[in-house]
Amino acid sequence: MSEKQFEPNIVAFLCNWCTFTAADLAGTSRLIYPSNVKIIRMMCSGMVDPKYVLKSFLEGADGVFIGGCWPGDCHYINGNMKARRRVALMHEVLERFGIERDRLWLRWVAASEGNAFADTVTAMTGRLKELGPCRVSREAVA
Amino acid sequence: MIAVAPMPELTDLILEVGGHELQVCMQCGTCTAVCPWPRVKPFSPRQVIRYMAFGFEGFEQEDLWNCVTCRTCVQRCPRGIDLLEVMRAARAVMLESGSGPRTFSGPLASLRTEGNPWAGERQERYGFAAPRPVPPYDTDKDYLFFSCCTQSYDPRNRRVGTAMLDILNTAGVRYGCLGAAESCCGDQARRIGAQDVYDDVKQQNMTLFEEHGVRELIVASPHCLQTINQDYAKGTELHATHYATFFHRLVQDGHLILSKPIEAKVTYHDPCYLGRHAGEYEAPRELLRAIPGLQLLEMPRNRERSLCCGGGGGGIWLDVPSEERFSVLRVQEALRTGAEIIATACPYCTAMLEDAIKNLDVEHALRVLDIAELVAQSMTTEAGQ
Amino acid sequence: MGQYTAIQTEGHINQAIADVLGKLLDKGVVSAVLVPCQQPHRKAVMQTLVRDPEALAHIDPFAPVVPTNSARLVATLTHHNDAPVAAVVRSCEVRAFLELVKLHQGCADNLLIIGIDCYGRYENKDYFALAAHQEDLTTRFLMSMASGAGGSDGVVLGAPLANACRMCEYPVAEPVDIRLCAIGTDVTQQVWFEWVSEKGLRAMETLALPSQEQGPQARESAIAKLRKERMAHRDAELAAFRSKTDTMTGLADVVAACINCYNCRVACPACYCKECVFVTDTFRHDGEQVMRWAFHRGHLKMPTDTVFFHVTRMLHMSTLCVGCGQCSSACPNDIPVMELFRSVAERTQARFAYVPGSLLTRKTAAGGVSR
Amino acid sequence: MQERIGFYICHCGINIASRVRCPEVAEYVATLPDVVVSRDYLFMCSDPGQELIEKDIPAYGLTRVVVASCSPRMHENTFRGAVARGGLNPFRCFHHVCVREHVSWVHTDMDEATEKAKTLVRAGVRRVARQADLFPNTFPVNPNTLIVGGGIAGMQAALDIASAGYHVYLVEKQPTIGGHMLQYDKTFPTLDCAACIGTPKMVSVGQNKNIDLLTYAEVEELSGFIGNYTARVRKKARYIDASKCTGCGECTKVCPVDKPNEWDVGTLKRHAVYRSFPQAVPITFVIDKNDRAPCVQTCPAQTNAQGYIALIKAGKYLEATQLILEKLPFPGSLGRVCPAPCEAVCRRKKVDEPLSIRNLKRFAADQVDWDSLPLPPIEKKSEDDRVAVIGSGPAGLSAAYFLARMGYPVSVFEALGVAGGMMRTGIPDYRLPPAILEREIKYIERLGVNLHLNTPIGKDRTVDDLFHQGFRAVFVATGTHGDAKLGIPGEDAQGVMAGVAFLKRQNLAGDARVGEDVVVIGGGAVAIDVARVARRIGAKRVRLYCLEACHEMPAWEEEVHAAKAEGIEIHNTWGPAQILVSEGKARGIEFKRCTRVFDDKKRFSPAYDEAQRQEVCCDTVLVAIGQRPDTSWAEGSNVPLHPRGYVQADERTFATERPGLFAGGEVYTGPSIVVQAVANGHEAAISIDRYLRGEDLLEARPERPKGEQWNPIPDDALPTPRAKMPEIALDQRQGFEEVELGFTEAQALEEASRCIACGTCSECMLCVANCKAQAIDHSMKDEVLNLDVGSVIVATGFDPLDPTPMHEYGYGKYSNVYTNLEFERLSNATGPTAGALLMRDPENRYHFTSPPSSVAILHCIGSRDVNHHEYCSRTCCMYALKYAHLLKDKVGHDVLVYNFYIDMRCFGKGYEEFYRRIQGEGVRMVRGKATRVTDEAESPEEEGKLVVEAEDTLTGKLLRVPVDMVVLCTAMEPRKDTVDVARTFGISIGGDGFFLEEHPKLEPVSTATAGVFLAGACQGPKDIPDTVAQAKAAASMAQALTSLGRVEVQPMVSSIDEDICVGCKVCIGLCPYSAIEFDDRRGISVVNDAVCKGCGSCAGYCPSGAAKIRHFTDRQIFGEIEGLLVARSAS
Repeated sequence: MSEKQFEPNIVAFLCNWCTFTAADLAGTSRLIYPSNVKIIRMMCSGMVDPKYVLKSFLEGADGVFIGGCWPGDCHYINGNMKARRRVALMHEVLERFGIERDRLWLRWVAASEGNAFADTVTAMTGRLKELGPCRVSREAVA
Repeated sequence: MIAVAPMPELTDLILEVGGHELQVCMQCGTCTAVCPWPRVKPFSPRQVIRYMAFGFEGFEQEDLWNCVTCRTCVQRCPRGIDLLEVMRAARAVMLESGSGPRTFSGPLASLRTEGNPWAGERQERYGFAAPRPVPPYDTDKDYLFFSCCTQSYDPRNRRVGTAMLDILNTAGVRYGCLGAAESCCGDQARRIGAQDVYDDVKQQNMTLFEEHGVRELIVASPHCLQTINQDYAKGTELHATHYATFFHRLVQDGHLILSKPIEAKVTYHDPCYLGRHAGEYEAPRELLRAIPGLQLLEMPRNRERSLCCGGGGGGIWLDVPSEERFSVLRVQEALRTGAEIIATACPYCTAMLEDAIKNLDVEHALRVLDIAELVAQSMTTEAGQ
Repeated sequence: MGQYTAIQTEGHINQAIADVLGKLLDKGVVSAVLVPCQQPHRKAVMQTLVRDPEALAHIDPFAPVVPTNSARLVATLTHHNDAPVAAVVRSCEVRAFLELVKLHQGCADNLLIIGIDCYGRYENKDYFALAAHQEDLTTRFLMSMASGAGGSDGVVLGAPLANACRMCEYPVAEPVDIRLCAIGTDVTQQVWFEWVSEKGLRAMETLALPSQEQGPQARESAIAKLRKERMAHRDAELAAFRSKTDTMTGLADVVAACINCYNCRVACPACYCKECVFVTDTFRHDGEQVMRWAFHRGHLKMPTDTVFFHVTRMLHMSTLCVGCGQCSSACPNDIPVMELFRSVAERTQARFAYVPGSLLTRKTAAGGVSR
Repeated sequence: MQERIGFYICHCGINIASRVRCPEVAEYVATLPDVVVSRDYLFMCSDPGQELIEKDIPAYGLTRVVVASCSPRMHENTFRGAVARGGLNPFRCFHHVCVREHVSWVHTDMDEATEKAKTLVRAGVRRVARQADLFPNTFPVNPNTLIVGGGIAGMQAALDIASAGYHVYLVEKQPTIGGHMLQYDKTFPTLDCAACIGTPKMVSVGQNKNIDLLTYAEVEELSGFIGNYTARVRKKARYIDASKCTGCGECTKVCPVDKPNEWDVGTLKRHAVYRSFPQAVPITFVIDKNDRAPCVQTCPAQTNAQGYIALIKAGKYLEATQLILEKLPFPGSLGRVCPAPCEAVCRRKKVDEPLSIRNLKRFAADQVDWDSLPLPPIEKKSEDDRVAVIGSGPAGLSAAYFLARMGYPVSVFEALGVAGGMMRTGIPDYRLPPAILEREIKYIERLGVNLHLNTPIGKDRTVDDLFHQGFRAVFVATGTHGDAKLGIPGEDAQGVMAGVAFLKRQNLAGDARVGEDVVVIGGGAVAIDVARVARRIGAKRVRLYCLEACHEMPAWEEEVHAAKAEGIEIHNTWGPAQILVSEGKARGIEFKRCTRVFDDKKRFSPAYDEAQRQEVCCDTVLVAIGQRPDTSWAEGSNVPLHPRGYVQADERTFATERPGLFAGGEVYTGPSIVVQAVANGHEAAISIDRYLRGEDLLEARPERPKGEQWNPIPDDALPTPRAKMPEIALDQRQGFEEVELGFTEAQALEEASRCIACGTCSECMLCVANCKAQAIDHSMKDEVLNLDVGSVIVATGFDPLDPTPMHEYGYGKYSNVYTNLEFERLSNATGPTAGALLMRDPENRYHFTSPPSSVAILHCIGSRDVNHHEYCSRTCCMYALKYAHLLKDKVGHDVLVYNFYIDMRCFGKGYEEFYRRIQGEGVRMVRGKATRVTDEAESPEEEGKLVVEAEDTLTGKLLRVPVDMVVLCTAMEPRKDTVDVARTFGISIGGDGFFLEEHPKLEPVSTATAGVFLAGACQGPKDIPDTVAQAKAAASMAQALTSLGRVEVQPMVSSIDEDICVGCKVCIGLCPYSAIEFDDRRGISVVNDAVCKGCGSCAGYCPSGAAKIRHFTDRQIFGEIEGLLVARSAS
């Protein structure tokens, strides 16, 4: 690791109806973005249990990206708003123990925004490189 | 007709230094139809771009240096191409290869040595202010006043500079200057493609700003405004305000009272960099309207459609035959409105229009005045009221 | 505003209070009273549901010990029960109970909440040690607290108060029907009943007790002083604790001794799940999995999932935490669970502008966006 | 049991293999625990690829399968099928990993891509082992289809589905189906007329038994799920009964309201009752009604001001008067004395000034012959239901009037010798000549009202007596005829008189007397009248003193002005302290300064500065500071009186506590205005009718009209001053001649035409009278229908872009710059010019003059332009060619036609051929985008023309082309309400703003919501052939669903573990579909599978993990997370 440039590990929980589709579109459009992101398909951002985020950090993720629909566009009416509230809660708790807010991103990406998906992943990878590795998994085993 | 092959090497060079948007041009001709040049001589930005896309020779001649970066085309381009960036990239490539108008060499040399394009001595940068003391900038000050080189060294514009300082003093603004340490913002150098020169002056200024903890600037030219806000400020907290915008705010907040009447018909010429570039059309007009007695007339081409004075993008350093000068056309337009004064808010415009008025020999009918001069004339000074 | 009634104690506080509680039973205001009573063995004081006024002889509501936060007892008592009941509880218990009500675990409709002033409690073992050879410990405790004991080091009558209590901003129970006031009065002379809510005032009328608009004179200033001390202590404690735990390493260090006994969550009045998710299959790892972890990391402290457990619990209930400190008391390995949770709760509660234990008309912390 | 996992990675030709070393991945996966077979293959989705899985399952005893290929959104179901065919539960045993869209297509480095593929697969292998058996739910499908939008797409889909024998509900927002296509003239490239091919389809839709056509209707909400939707549809009131309307059009002939016709995009006007165009389906007319105009809402009596103004404008003065008489019996009197609250709220003031509504009312009333004014038809009620009215003022007479119109026998008892109450005794003759009032009272008498003058009620004949005499109801409206007193010294002196008494004496006997120097005390209307009368009967000087400041005076502003004009001096903010008396006669008044009239709560509570005083000399003091009721009528009877003499009654029904006794007017309200008293009388009459018929007084009593959804102010409403009332010259105002002379007819007509018809329909009722079929019902209400359907087709079409904000093209500024749709209407035979292509009169946008000699057609206006819409609208090139042809065809070969284009896009069948044909007709094609249209001429040839600027990019020349007419080919835009519609139907919106299809190539008509399909331009710009094709596709999707009859719903829904649930009910609050219910008995929450859509709101919260989404359980997600991350943390 010391030799190589640090490559952050990002787990992405993406809503099937918007950000996951946008990720597909980014592929179809051949938009190039860093390979650091690994996608887990969710039916809705409101389905993302805080435990999943915590588990990701504990297992070695350097960042977690939750992708949901724009406010008002949720396939399930308002799941994204529930996600927003949970992320706010997680930010408070994680920051308390020195885990930077920028390690957990909640972004709205519509199904048609392949570009925005690629841009977000690129930006997040860049930001996490600045922050450096997240030491959670090393220091707090499982 | 002789068949030719495209020259991708030249195109690639232009793309590399920032001209990549030229690739999405669909050749609709909007730029040409809205460009002011075809009105005075054959010129088609569309065709220049087409030539660039194939690396054909021909565009790099006179045509490439025509563009005065007035931004009319960018405003309308249906593909959203920043033609000014494309021009800048192509110019940079050409300048690198040693071609470029001979008249550029003097200003560029002066920029390198003295930090201004007008062959003025660095020490003289705030000479225009005398006998007023120039307050030095320190952390107690709210604003850095950043003079434009043209204001500092062009005799006509030096008067504008003093007016600005008088206004700031009268309104009790807490400002300071960094004096001879300041360098040209570098806009013209950048626009003509002299990237190295630009990078140098930018670096000098940025170091200076950083050392003195500068955040808020009042700038004396819309060219400085755009250069600082669009380029210097990236990733920093720097923020520049044009003096017209700033004076307007002073009037609105009651720090500046315009009471002395100026009984005159005035038309306002929108500087490209304040209007189309920065989107500020109303503050200067509001200022003029606030002056008692002043009657504001509009030329047919105003605001978004304003005609360039021809000074931007290196234009002020070119020798343009008088029948091809936009400033001459503009002065004629102004005369047709019946105005006695053409007001503006940019040192280049002032210089170019002043020249045109002399050229047309209409000094008896029309004067060019900077908005700062008009405001200074009209404002209430403490002792006076 | 409420009405006050002074009850003459003539040195016997419990007897005086028992008289009033007995009247509540006699007049049929309630059909039972839940109140701390002395138990024969080791003088333990436990919540006791009293039906027969005679049995009130053993009450000791001000005893400085809380073997369990009775919020869940009260919740159970009011769940599917229409008979009117009174419960004599402390501030932390009332507030936790109201949170449980919001989560439909209890019901306040037929409950008469009698909140007692609380100077704090001892840890159980300290209390037993003191009570073993102190006659009428409760009165002595109240007297010495009234004279300012425990202010600097928290030691009263030779033993320290629980740290949670020393950090508690709520010596007086807030959302109650009746308040039993000991702060600001000489308890050997009199204790005061404050009739707070509509329900409380109605009880007062039924009991035909004389009342006045003024409570004990020294009360307000005494409460203010106590709160000031405690908040200063709270801020100092939390600041010190935060700086110890502002990284994951710090957190891991603090919970290093956790053995996954889950006593903290059992003791917690706000952890209302029937079965904690950490004891479900989700967290039952087979040997292969554990081996894999050890393999990948080089070492694996066991039991696993301790940080995961504590942080998840913070996410679940830090907004509801009332700071009663039962978690710390319950921990066999002396992990400062209370400090940990309060240091998180101050952030999460501020983030959602939520005050646990506030009145029932407020939304719940958990609700958030609903349909 | 030990799992046996099979893994397959697809090369997807080179799509995956070019970036991911598939064999290496397969080799790696083979080393993972439990993996027993691991293969790579060229095309896993091919038949042999799937067979590989099917065969491996038995051969290797596989229990789980993982495939790495494209996105699961593509082929997850394909491989689930293969796994099922292999005999395994597809949900339990299969997981799909995406290594194409998420890996090979987005990463360039082969090592990185291969590593990422391994990681993703490892996660999938972990996950699959934790999956559980699931079985899709099956539900029946409702065979009906809902189609939203009645354009060509909606019509075509409806006809297709109906022809298959299934039922369709076709909902259209407009009053007719047809859509944009029917607005067009010809269609490219065949040039057949849109109406010729479109109207037969409309008719078929209208006649088809399987199609329920719901026009003028909108879907408000869609609930349910695929196969089982319920749509709530609001059918707006048409106010015309479709079953009776014959479409004859007699109604529209008499309608006095004009408005631009939406169908003709503002090139033609229509009436408030209208039909979009002659071939509309249904043929039923519709009445365009907004909320009632503010004048109507504000009038206390709810007089239909907009209605009678419209009738005056139409020259129907008798009808206007009759319309007024619906709400009040005093058009002529109120037309003179009403303070007209209606004018204060008139929206015309946003253009210039309010209408002169009162004077128009007077005008109408003065045009009719009252003696011969026809009486409304009256149905006589029983002679037993007699009603007595005490007092013949405006309230009493109004009650009598309305009761008489209802057929009740009414007797009015008046104490004085004349009828009219305060209108007669309190208002001076120069404002209201007695003859005007008398003709209206005579009309009331003609209705059968018995007027008993000189018959006071009280002493001799009590209220009780009236009841005993057989009057079943009594209405008390005795007014306030007593004067209020000042209560200061000297009030009894000679020369001090009370205002009302003074006016009464003058009005009735004409012998009021004053001295030379008069002071009037008071600031109200009565004080002003008193002052003006005093002036007329000879006072040399009249001064008026009041407490109020000028702007606070209760008197009506116009009257104050008139008084001042007549020389009356007004002194504000003075209150009388005492009347100075000498020898029993008033000789002056001492005033003190009034510092405040009203307190903070707006209550009358004057305060004075006692130090500031002045003495005023005079010989007569007239006190007009208010009135009091006279209570003599109540003597000897049981009447609920307020201590100050007012009657206590209910504020809405005017019923007193005593059954049968009602009261209204000033004896109830206190001093007020005439029209308020009239309104009281009317309401009381309604109550008395209800009382006599034994009905509840309040139940279902009509509410006052409300709402502020009004007709927008028309563009052609130009500032025009309000008509000025002719008056007698000031120097001639000596006697009691009426000051105001009334409008001339020309004035009245012009004033009435200023009305901007806020309510659109004015409810003048002319249409009702003119409809032989009696189809019109102005009281119709919106209808809400709940439709059960199995599938939905959304075909809501597009909006044309409004080019007004694009100033450079001069649309809206130059009258001969048209949009494409305007040009279509011009060319259409049912349009404003009956198909002629004419230029517009710059003076009148509804008037067209001569054909143009040159026309420029500008392509790509708002399309292919990042400043507006980046997309190509796909139809403009072709219709632009069509316009060129139409111009050559209709105007003549000489007409010069220029097409300014960027690229010509003629991609359809027969399109390129059409292009060549039009070029052959001599159309000039300019390759360059037109950048500006201007009328600034630079040469003589350009004078009077519109000049189009562009570069012809082929010659490189800058062009200025002078033309007579410019047509802008505007972009097709998403409908303005796209976002709302998308939310209603659960459709996503694409980057271009149109509805998003599920897959751009393979699922062009499906949406994110199963069972909701798209058709036509709502999905993106398209021409008619493409629209029809898509409509047919959508129809076949709907039919496929219907004919199958059942639908499988994904089993990934929530379930709550009953052993773990603690019943906190939080999930119930979070569920957006109300799919969770509380089981009280068990104290737990329970999920309804059929309603749950599996969003996971509950599972995301539930702290104990009792609520889970099947297939997305904690263990499954944890498996995936562990798989993604373990290797990394090891490295």
